[in-house]
Amino acid sequence: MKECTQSSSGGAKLTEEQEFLLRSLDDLEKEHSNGDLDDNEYETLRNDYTHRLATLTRSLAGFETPSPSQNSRRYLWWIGVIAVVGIAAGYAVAQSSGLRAPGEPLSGEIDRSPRNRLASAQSLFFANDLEGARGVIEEVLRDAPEMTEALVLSAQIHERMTNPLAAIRQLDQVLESEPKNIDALTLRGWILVRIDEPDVQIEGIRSLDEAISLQPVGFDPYVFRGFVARELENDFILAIEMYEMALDRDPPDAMRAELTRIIEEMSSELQPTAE
Amino acid sequence: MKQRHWISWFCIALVSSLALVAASVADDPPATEAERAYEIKATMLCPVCDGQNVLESNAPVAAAIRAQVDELVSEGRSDAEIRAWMARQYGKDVNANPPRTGIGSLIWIVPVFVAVASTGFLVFAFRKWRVGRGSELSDDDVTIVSSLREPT
Amino acid sequence: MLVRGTGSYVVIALLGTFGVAVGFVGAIGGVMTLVSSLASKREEHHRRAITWVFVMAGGCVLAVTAMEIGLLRDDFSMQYVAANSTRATPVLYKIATLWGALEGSLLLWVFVLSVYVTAVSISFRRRIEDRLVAWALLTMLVVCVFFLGLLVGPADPFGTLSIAPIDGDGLNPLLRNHPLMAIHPVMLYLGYVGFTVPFGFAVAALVTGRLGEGWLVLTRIWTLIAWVSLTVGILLGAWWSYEVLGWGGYWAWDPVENASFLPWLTGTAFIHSVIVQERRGMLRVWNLSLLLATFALTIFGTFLTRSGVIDSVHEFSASSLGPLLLSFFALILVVSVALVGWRGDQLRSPGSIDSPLSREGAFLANNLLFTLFAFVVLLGTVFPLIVEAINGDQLAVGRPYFDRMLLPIGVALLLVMGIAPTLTWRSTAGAVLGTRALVPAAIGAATMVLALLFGAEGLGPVMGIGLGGFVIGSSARHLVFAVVRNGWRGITGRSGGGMVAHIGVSLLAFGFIASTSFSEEGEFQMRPGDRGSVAGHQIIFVDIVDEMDGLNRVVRAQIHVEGRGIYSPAITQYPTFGRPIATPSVATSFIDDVYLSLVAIPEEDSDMVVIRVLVEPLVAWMWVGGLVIAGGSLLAIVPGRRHVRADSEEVGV
Amino acid sequence: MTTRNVRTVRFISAAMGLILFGFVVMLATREGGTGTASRSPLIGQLVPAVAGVGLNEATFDVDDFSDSWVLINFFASWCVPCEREHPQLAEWSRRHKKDGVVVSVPFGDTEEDARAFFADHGGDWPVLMDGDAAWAVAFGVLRPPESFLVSPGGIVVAKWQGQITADEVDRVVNDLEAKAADR
Repeated sequence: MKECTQSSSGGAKLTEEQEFLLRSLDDLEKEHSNGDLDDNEYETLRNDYTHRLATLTRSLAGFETPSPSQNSRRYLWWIGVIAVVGIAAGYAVAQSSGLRAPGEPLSGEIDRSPRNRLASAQSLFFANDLEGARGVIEEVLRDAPEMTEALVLSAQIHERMTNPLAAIRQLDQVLESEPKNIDALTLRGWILVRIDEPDVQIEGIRSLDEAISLQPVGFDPYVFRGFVARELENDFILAIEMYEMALDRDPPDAMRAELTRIIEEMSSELQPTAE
Repeated sequence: MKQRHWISWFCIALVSSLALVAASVADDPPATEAERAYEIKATMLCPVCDGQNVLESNAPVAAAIRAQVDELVSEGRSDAEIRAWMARQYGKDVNANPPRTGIGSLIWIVPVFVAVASTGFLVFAFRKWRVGRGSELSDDDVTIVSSLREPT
Repeated sequence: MLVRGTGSYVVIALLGTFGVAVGFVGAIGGVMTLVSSLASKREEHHRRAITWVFVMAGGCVLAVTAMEIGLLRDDFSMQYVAANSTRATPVLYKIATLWGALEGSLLLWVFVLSVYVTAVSISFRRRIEDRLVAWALLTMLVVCVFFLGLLVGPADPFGTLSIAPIDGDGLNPLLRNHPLMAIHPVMLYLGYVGFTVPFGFAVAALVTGRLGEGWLVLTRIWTLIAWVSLTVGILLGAWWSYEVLGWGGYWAWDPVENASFLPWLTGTAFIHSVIVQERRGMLRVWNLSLLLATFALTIFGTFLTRSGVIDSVHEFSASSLGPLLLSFFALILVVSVALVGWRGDQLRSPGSIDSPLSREGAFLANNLLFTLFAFVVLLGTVFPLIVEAINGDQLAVGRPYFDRMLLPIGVALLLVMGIAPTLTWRSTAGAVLGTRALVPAAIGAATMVLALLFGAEGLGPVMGIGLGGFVIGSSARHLVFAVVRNGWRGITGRSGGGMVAHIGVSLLAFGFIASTSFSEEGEFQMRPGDRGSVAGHQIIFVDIVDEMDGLNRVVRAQIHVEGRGIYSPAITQYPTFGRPIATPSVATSFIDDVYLSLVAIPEEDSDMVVIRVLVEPLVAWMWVGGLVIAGGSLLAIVPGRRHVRADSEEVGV
Repeated sequence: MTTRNVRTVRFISAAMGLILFGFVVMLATREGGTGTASRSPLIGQLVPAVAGVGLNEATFDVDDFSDSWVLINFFASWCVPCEREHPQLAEWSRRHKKDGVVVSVPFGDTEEDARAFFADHGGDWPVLMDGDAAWAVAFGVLRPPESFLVSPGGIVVAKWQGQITADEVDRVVNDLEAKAADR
């Protein structure tokens, strides 16, 4: 063997190949007896090695495969197809995974988040598209049934669509999880006081008072409470106090004018009695 | 015997696909503001700390970005707007996700292209290799080999 | 300031310089001997190179010893010691400071390289007259010359200071607060450097034109040793990040992490595809290219970490080594490409494949996937550089990219890994596959159902877990049959050990998937006595300890994790280091880890702390999986060695 | 072997070689990662809103200083260069008693520490807490110290990363004033 190694490189190569095949056969038998190979595998591999070894030993120099003459145009066609498919797939992946610039459409999960949809429901509501707002908010509530802001907005929509019962139910749901939710307390009170039933109205006033006791930053509860004080309780002093509190809280100009007018009216009515 | 295998395979396939469907249904996209902010912070790199993201880094600038992301999210800005704002302030390399357009999109396209092309190449190679020499074992082979192996 | 630096101490630095010089001379001597005897075809002179190898190894041992003595004896007249160690550093970290900074890490590199080259010389001493072995040794020695050359000139670790400071500056605090830092780089280097050996043999095979399978058998064990070291090194690095960095993760797709991962990927591809070549004689060009690429990637990684080209957490301070390492990298590329181009025509393999549905088909798929994986990682790492070179844009490529691109590849790899052991060589009939894969597939499906019951969700994670179960099933099936037939020796050998390693990979995959997909976190502002809860774990903030440790202010929070005990994450303000460093504390169990870290250093005299609590399920299984992989690889090595030794004796006779 | 095969192998290795060559050239020609230079999209823009109550209880609004120079300095008590540049800020503030004001904004720092820092090092100019880090992000501050010079009229004209000196700032001030005089 040593002699062979030292002979020409081609000979060395063949010898090495032969050595390797012999070694592989030994290995194979060891592995088979170890149980690493099952009988089937062992047999196929042994036959294969044996055949290769025999072929080599017979020194059949040209065991190369006759390379099948390929139609080179068809070959190119295939390459083209693969390239096109590859680039298209790559482009698709880039489009679905890459970072988007602002303003690009299809901003993925973001626009579908309940919070975002709630915002669009709010804008629809303020634009007085009650049907549209209700459609959106119902979708939001289906995905996030516990979301308090959504519940409150939904109640607002119901109230505007003169369905006070549904509104109250949803507000109660909010208050169950967040007993100090000012918006819910205010709206609940406001709905209740307008139902012509003394007990219910008292409950409504209690609700409004609770909202005010939390010292909200918005003006709504004060306006409502003032309204109640003036129209239901005839308590002008409390009404004026409430309206003034509302004025302190930066209401829109139209309301400011209206409130100032009412306050003046009430004070002028009060004055004679006071004197 | 064979019949029973088909039944077992059918059961396995059924159970697996049901499990996978259940798994993908249970997975929901970020819903709350906190989850959105978390996503943004996790995919934004801290500009001074070499590869750590804003969520994990305790560098002051990361804290600043975190606070601002929370702020912007609660203002109702979209993810894309927030990312664009941070990229304007700190450079495009605060975004850990490469863009999908322009030259940056190559990083998505090239690997997919390579994958498709190399799979295609392998399919060709298989076809070529298959036309290999027949390797039926003859008795002659066995005698040659056994004579070779005897000395060792 | 105390002046010291004359007298006995400076001797140590001199000793080190001398050692490096001896090593350098030894390497050059070996190269020259081999070149001259190869050129003059005098095989009997090859043997002389071994003597030079011993000289080189002796020099390297001397240099490392000198450095360690300097570190242990606080010899601050040595620049390296003064810059990277302090008197107060504990002994373990003093020893580890050897590889804590640039010059020392290169010294360790050279030391490991010399150990490998010596081991190769000894184990091949009987075959040294073979031109293949001589060329392999020559290649390795050229690599030695390059690295020793770095130590002689541009990265001299034994520079001295004329005035020795009283105390040194100390290491970056991140590098000296966990014992893993002492082992992780050593394992990593054992892996990195170990690939020099198969690289040497690959070059030798190409140069001598002996492209048959002989050289493969010779390098099998070396490749496996390098591979298992690299695997363990990478995992220890991940573990270290997890235990120390404080963000609860272990892998950030940082350029330097990628640099260590790339050779692992190509190396893994190689140890699989090499089996195809051994069995079927195919893929010769491919296997050689994989080895050449693996080595080139280790040098590329070294270049990335030590040149400052890419910003990274793990980067050594930018140095002048960049151009040198880059030139060496270019040299390797030129040599590799030229050799493959030159010998390419002779690399045509005699083997053939009968059916894609066969063991060799699975190995091919495995290789395709691993190469793709490596390509994606490489592209992601260097893409910002490419874009910047083209249009000056600054882009970043981070986790979202790697997650999106690598997840499908990883899932496909698991699938192939599960199917492969049930396939036979040459071709597999559908019925056979149907029988063999049935139980593993059932186990996989059961794992998925189990995962769902435990609250897993998401298509990718659940599919990954199911495939992990499938892999375990098919590997275990293979092992059970082997053991039934052959007793406990059934789990040894390349296939037995390989199957054990595959089980380890599945465990690792479970840990990885669960901890990345199902972790929960919470952040609490707490005063002593406050409670918090994350993912069903109650934590109670018991007390705060605010103390000075030397000049450092250490704030330690004592936190009771219900059912686990008291843990104390800390945060330290080092006066010499800008922002405070948090040291997390982890309550580990096989079900989940409760990871506690302090977010910011509390104001003085305040007992309010901000605690980040992360609950990560199954993380511990990643480390267990790593251990199993290492064990499996060792099982694969042990009998293999016996074979080779028997063979070489046989050939020697 | 067929010549066709030889050609294929040579062709593929030549192509690989070319790609790798380009890659190495790219790496070789890249400058080392020196970090982010002082590129700021803010220069030439209107100064972002900076207003609030300072640590010394005085209110400050950058809009009220539209006829003087404003030097906005982001600092931290733990940052050494900040400590070193502090006397320079004082010096600049002294020079520009009439036509300029320094504003310090702690970045990555607590109010208490910032207060202590000013108690130790002096300085009578406004120090504003950047509550939710809105200003730091608006100015794109990376690490302290960072300073921004706002010209009369409220345009950001310069940005410095790292320690500054009064002279350095004044060079820009004088330059711009000279230009304005020319016009």
